[in-house]
Amino acid sequence: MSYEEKRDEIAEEVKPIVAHTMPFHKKAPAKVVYITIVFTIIGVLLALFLPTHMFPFSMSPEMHDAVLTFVVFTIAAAPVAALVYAIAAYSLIAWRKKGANNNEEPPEDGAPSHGSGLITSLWIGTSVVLVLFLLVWGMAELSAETAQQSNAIQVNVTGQQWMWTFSYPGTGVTTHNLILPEGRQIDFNVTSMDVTHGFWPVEMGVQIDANPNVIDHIAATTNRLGSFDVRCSQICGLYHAYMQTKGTVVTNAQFATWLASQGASSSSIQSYALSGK
Amino acid sequence: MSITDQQMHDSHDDHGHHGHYEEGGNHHDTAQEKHRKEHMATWLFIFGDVVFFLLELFFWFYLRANNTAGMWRAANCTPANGKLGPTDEGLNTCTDGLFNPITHAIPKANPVYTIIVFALIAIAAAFVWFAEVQSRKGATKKTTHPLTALALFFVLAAIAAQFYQFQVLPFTTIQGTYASTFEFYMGSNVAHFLLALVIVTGLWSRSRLGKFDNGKWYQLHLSRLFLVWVAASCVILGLVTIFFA
Amino acid sequence: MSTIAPMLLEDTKLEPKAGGFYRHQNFLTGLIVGILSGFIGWVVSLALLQGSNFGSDMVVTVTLTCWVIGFNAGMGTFNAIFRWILGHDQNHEDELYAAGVGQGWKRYWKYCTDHKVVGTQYLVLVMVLFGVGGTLAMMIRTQLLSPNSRFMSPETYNAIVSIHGMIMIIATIIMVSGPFANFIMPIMIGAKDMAFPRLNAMSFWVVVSAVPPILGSFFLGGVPAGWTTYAPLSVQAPPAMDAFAITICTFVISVTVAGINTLVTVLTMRAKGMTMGRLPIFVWGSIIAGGLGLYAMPAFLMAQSALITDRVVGTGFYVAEQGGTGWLYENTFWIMGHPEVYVILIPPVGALIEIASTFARKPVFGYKVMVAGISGIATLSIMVWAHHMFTTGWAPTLADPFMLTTELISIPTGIIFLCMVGTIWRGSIWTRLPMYFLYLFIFNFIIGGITGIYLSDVPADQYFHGNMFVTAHFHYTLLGGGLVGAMGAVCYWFPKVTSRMLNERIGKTAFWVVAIGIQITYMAQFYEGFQGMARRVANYNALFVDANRVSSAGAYILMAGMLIFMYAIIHSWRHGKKASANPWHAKSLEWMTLTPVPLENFLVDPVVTGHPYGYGEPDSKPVAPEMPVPVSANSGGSH
Amino acid sequence: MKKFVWAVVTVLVGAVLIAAIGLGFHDQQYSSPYGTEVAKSVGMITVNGKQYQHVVLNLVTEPSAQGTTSNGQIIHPGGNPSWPAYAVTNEYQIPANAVVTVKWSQYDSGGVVNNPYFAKPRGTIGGIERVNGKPVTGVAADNIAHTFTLRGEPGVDPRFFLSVPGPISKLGDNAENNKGGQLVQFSFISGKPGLYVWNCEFPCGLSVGGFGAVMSSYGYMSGHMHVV
Repeated sequence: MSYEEKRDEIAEEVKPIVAHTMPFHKKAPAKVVYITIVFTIIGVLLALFLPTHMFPFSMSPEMHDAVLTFVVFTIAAAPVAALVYAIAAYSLIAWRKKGANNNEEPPEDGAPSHGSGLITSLWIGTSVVLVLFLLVWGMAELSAETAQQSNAIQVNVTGQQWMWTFSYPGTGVTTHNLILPEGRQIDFNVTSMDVTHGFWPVEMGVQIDANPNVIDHIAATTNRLGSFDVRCSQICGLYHAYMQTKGTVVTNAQFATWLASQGASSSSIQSYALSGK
Repeated sequence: MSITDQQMHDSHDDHGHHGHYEEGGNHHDTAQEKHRKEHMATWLFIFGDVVFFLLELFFWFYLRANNTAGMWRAANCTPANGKLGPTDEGLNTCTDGLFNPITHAIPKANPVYTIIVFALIAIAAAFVWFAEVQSRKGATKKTTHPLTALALFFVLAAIAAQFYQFQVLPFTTIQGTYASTFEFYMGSNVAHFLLALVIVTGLWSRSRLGKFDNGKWYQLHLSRLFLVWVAASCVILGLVTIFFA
Repeated sequence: MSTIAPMLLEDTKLEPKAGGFYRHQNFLTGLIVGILSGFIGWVVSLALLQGSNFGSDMVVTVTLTCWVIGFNAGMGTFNAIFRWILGHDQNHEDELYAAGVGQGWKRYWKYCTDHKVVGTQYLVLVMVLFGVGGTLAMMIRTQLLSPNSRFMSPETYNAIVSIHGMIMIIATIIMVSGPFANFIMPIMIGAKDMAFPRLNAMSFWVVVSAVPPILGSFFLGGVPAGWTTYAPLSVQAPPAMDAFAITICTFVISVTVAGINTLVTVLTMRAKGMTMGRLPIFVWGSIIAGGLGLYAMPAFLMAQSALITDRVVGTGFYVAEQGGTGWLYENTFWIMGHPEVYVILIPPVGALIEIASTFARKPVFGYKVMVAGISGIATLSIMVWAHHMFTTGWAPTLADPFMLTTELISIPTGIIFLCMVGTIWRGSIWTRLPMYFLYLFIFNFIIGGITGIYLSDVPADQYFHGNMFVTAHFHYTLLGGGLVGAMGAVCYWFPKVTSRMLNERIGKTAFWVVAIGIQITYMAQFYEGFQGMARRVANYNALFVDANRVSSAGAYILMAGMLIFMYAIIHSWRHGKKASANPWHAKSLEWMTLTPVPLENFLVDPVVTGHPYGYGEPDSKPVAPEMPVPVSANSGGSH
Repeated sequence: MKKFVWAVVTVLVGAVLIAAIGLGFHDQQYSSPYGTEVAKSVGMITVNGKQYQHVVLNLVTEPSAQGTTSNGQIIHPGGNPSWPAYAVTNEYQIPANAVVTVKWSQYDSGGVVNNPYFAKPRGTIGGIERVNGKPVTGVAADNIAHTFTLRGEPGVDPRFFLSVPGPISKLGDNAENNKGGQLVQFSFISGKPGLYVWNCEFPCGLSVGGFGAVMSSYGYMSGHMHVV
């Protein structure tokens, strides 16, 4: 039996399922837009009011940038997510069909559309614009953060299993609790004694790995008195979870007093305070 | 809707030239389909191997660029200065991989052995290629068997030469990243050569049985593709070790 | 009709030829030879190497390598190579035997070349791996129930975190590519088997041999370095790390072989009329993921083999004292690691597109755009690896370009969403179980995708990196997206694979428990991330206790859901209602053949005359549900 | 209905199985067979004009984990004989807000500490330790065998910190269990109640940084301090 004969024989035996073209739902797009707007508003409201309750207290402009970026990106992404959710939800509510034979057989077919060039182009165009916005925002923030300020001071950070030690070059002071003066840009020179650690002064909003035999740099500016956490963000073995300590931001006078109490000479404190590049 | 000739032609090649291919194999296939698949698979395997190879080169040049002291240790890691100290607290001792301080300069590898190794594997690949050319011309096992035997001999010689080079190196793996990368390259050569050994042993054994007679050259062809790649990668790695030491 | 190939329809007994020892090889002989070989390797290496520098690492490496080679030798992986060398090529009867003809259930324990057997084997293996990985996840969440938890020591906790991660990565890489790209994909394109049936069996049994070493790592000191095993911590680690690296190297062989096999199958074995423009999206997904795996896996092999040499012969690639650097590992690892994420995700996305079309009774929205989108993701994914390294200190000047490429990925990802919701739009939504998982995927993956945007931005990443936010993000994508998609795929193809219908009432119960469990578990982890909890910690500040308890509670719910889902599968596999050949009245080729699928899949070579999504089209050809139809009988919808 | 009962049974069986595996992982931890060493009260003491309870805690470090202590107890049954260990247990208990005097018998060999920060006593009363009765403000950075470094856990008192170095055995590299001991004595004021961890910061293990092997294995050079 030839192939064509066999195919025709089978085609005759089977009852065709009648294709059903769905009527065009004139109001559907408008309804989806309404739902999208509602979802977007919810998303924007959450973005505006939730982060202040979720993020820890900001101790630096860098942390503030991270929170701001979170808010702005959420607002930018909210309409996209809202639209996808709205289409999915509306389709489910409006066009849900129970199949024949106690839902064993499928319902009649949906609209035989293979897509729309217009919608696809619009969608891609919008994503390109959004991506450009994200990129420009990120680059602007990044260049602002890496800018060197005139009042910067140097702090050497050494990670090792499973401790942080901090030293203030030139003063001979080393400590395991980070003490920083207020209102200064701090240049952290981060290195490691053994494996890779992640230096993360949490409320300062910056993070850099401590790698052996390399000095990594990260800068953050202290703009508030108070204490913050320093954690290790890169798994480093047995006591990784315990590799954390406290940092404190104090006034410049308190800072000088503290350095002196740790045995630093007054001349070294003087030159250290002016050590900014 | 009927099936057009074009559609019929889309996925089925003509079935005319079985004579040029070895019969048998997968019960689903004509010999020609089998050839097409294996040809594609060989190239895909070589593609994966090329990715690995490029990363090997990346390791070499990255470590070379990162280090300025002898044997590619860190810049401050010289016999005169036994300490690595990025900050004033840093007291990492500058050691080899076994905590021994570095006390003397170490010579780099002799390129002669490298050249011998890649020459031997290149000759092996050339013999397989020659066997393929002969088989395409319709040669019998009288020609292919000696040729593949020679290829087998040179693969074995390449392996022996590679192991000999391991023996005579003036350094060991622990002495800096130059030593590490150099010996890693040699290890990857050995892995390639062992794979080549399996293949060429098969070619030799099968040519003895006359499996490549009567124009059934396609396994020789696939083997040749792989062997040429093995030889090429060995030559490139060798030249890198010589000119970018 | 049934006269076409009676021998293939019936479970004909093929008597083993006398003397063919390879016909008696099975899982048991594999185990015996593997253990024996491992034991010999252990004894010999102990005698020769113990006491030398790196002695215990050498012993572990030799022993486990011997196990892998021995198991595969005992299984029959190398038979074909030896036979080829000796010139004893398989004859037709041998091949039928290797394909499992006449061996009943025993063929599932053998080096069986039938792609449907391999697919089924993979399905069971994936379930076992998820069981192991999930159990370890429960350990993690139990430890984190309270600060200062003394449920486990930090050492055990770190080991569990690492192995949970790697087992889950292995399981997710093969969760769709294993079962369905093997069982379903060849049928979808009208092929009789995979291009290289023996390599197909090899890809499975090699993964099997890779599993014991990674589990054995618990008895070798534990891997303390997370699934990423960043050097130099992994160089410092106990011999467990050697076992881990051997598992990876072995697994790489399997994925490479499987990737080559998938690509060659689709490129050379399509039925008449199955042009590339008519391939189902799932097939596109399989070959793109296969190709991407072929690019990614050699990088993993490079990263881990250099790690092995650092540990076993003292090379210094990653050791600062010798001039190496951990950045080299990190780069090589993420050159693998980011494409690998899409190796995991693309096949489930492809399966979900099939589901969307079938259950919305509509053609796929923008077929070509979808294929372009998946290809775009794959292409971009090889250029974004350093976004995992924004905070490592490596090349800060490259932050901007990697930010660009990373954010560009959201364009093709957006296309996938467009095609999914576009397919649903104006469909007739038939709410059978697979469709539930499509909806859950859309819900979760939007969250996973958007949280990825923050991580692509360097200033925000400096807060979120190495933090529970990242953990929640990738669980939303890989579990909430990938695994949910795979569960949808299981529900969708269950009737074809097992010949039975999945019990939808139990399945839907499982679905809702899983869906709720995911949201509770990972929303709480996002919250921990906002608060500033670091990843992979055995102990945490009391400040995080509430979020952690919620997350653990969610994880237990998730566990219950997964167990119910497992019960649904096991119960339905044994007692489910018999499935017809095409229970969903779908139009792609895998539904056009009998259930159970006969050896060589089709009784008559199929000829394809249209794309597989001809729903609702006026000139759509009828579909014959239970017939051995020689044609994917739907019209060529023009597009 | 029956199916749902079975589904619930599956969940329960699965949960029990996972719990059993969990117990397996749990049991292999904190396995010092010798329980917790409790500091002995020796009355009251005044420090800086404030009265505290005074307790004494005994610590021992031995060069071989499989050797015996002076009491004849095997330190780590089945432990690696070439690994050092704190003997005979790694679990200690002290009262909160008390003056703790630690008497530490140090028998192991050593060398250079990674970070000279750990060559000085930190957080002790007066910033000193006594080595064989002599008060010192530190041990030479290349003469250190182990350190006893105690820190507040994340959930308890993250500012609490104590670190004291111990000089190498009088036998040098030929150190033996219970021979050539150095007696290190120091006092500190304990912190808030809670569970603290301690470990050694001297690189007495193998591989990168000297922190492989014994240093990455819980229970030899690491443990808990219960502050009650």
